[in-house]
Amino acid sequence: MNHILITEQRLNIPDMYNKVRDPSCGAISSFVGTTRDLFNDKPVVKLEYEAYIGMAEKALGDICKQLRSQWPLHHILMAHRLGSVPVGEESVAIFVSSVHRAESLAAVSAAIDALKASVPIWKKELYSDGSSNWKVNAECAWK
Amino acid sequence: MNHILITEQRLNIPDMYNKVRDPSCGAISSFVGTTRDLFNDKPVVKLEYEAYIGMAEKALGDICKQLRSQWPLHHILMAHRLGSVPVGEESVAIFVSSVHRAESLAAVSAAIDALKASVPIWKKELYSDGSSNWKVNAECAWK
Amino acid sequence: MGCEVRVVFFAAAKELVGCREASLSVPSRLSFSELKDILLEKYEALKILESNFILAKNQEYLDFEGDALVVFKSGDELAVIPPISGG
Amino acid sequence: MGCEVRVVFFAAAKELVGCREASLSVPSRLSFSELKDILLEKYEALKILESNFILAKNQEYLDFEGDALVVFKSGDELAVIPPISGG
Repeated sequence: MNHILITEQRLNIPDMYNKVRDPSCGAISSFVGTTRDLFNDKPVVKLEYEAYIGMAEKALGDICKQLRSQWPLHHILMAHRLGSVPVGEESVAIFVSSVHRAESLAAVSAAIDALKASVPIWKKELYSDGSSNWKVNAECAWK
Repeated sequence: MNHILITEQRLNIPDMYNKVRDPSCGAISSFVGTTRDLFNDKPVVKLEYEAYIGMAEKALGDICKQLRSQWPLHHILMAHRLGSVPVGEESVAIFVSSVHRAESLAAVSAAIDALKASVPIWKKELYSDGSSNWKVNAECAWK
Repeated sequence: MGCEVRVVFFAAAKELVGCREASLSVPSRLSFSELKDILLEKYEALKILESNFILAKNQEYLDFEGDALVVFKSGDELAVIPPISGG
Repeated sequence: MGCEVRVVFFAAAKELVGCREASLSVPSRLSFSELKDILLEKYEALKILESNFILAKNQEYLDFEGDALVVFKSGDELAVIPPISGG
């Protein structure tokens, strides 16, 4: 099963782990991204995420399809938080279960790379000096 | 910090995630191994893990040292459960936090490979037909 | 022949233009560069993005590397997509 | 000169020998192959493992690929280590 979640709620990491577990699987791999307190030594006071929600959900689904065409995977969960995310809290979470470890480890890494390159979500950092900055992923092909 | 844990208690996955989180880190990657219900189509009723505990703890510490010599990592947690592990429960867990994702993703994969190749822990599978089998890792250099 | 499409703006584009969505009249067939020109003419503030935005029609990215033909029908949704930063 | 070491058995080795630990007299200097021979002579059941075990002294693996010299002192711990299956 693919679980796609875009939400303003705090991401419930233990719940996501439980969603991908299965007795047929020996491996659960994950990547979780949290908001950092510094950007190039500038203290970050707040982060805000915005999304083109319908297209983002579609793009995440396309990533799941792409992953399954490359590896035998059981459950895939991809979640992104929107709105204001306090420093230290989770902004993105990817969980993948599989029979053996190689495929879920590879799929998690490919999934976060693909998300950063193609899913229409934007992050704005607000700094302690009052300035702010719409971030741009290195993976983005148009920048 | 390195967290090394060898225990007969059920592995507390959410707790392990919380141990490696840090506001200075943007990335937490993990691998969790769970016991499967089948081995080559033979139903598994029970799994038992045994360890040379003192040497296993030392070997896990050596793996952490090796990982830190290769990548800039913040916290590393490596945990293995011993004794009887019911099907579907966690036997091994590795959590790594880092500033950016590349290093924690790489370290998790390297960590589980190294564990399977060098840490003196043994798994015995007990099947529904009464037979049992001491497993051997493909990664083990003497087999 | 032209048609009415809904145009939606995100992130820096939304801040510059001052709204999330608006109505836009477009020819039913035009090239990608012609479409960008129409947007930049109607929404001059987008020029600050210095062409660093791409477009999606009905939630599919439009090819931005060639100068492909774009075909619209009334009611289509066109999105202005600045460089992304999810994950 | 010989010395008394503690030998510990794990997994299949423990099941074959029938105990976790025992005392063993070994020369203070001998080769890895000589050490294996002493173990196989005292604990014949280990022969079922068909040499598929390695050894650790004081929790450090002994080199099993060459036929290196092994040096013991009294009180050392020698572990019989069948092929591993952690993780």
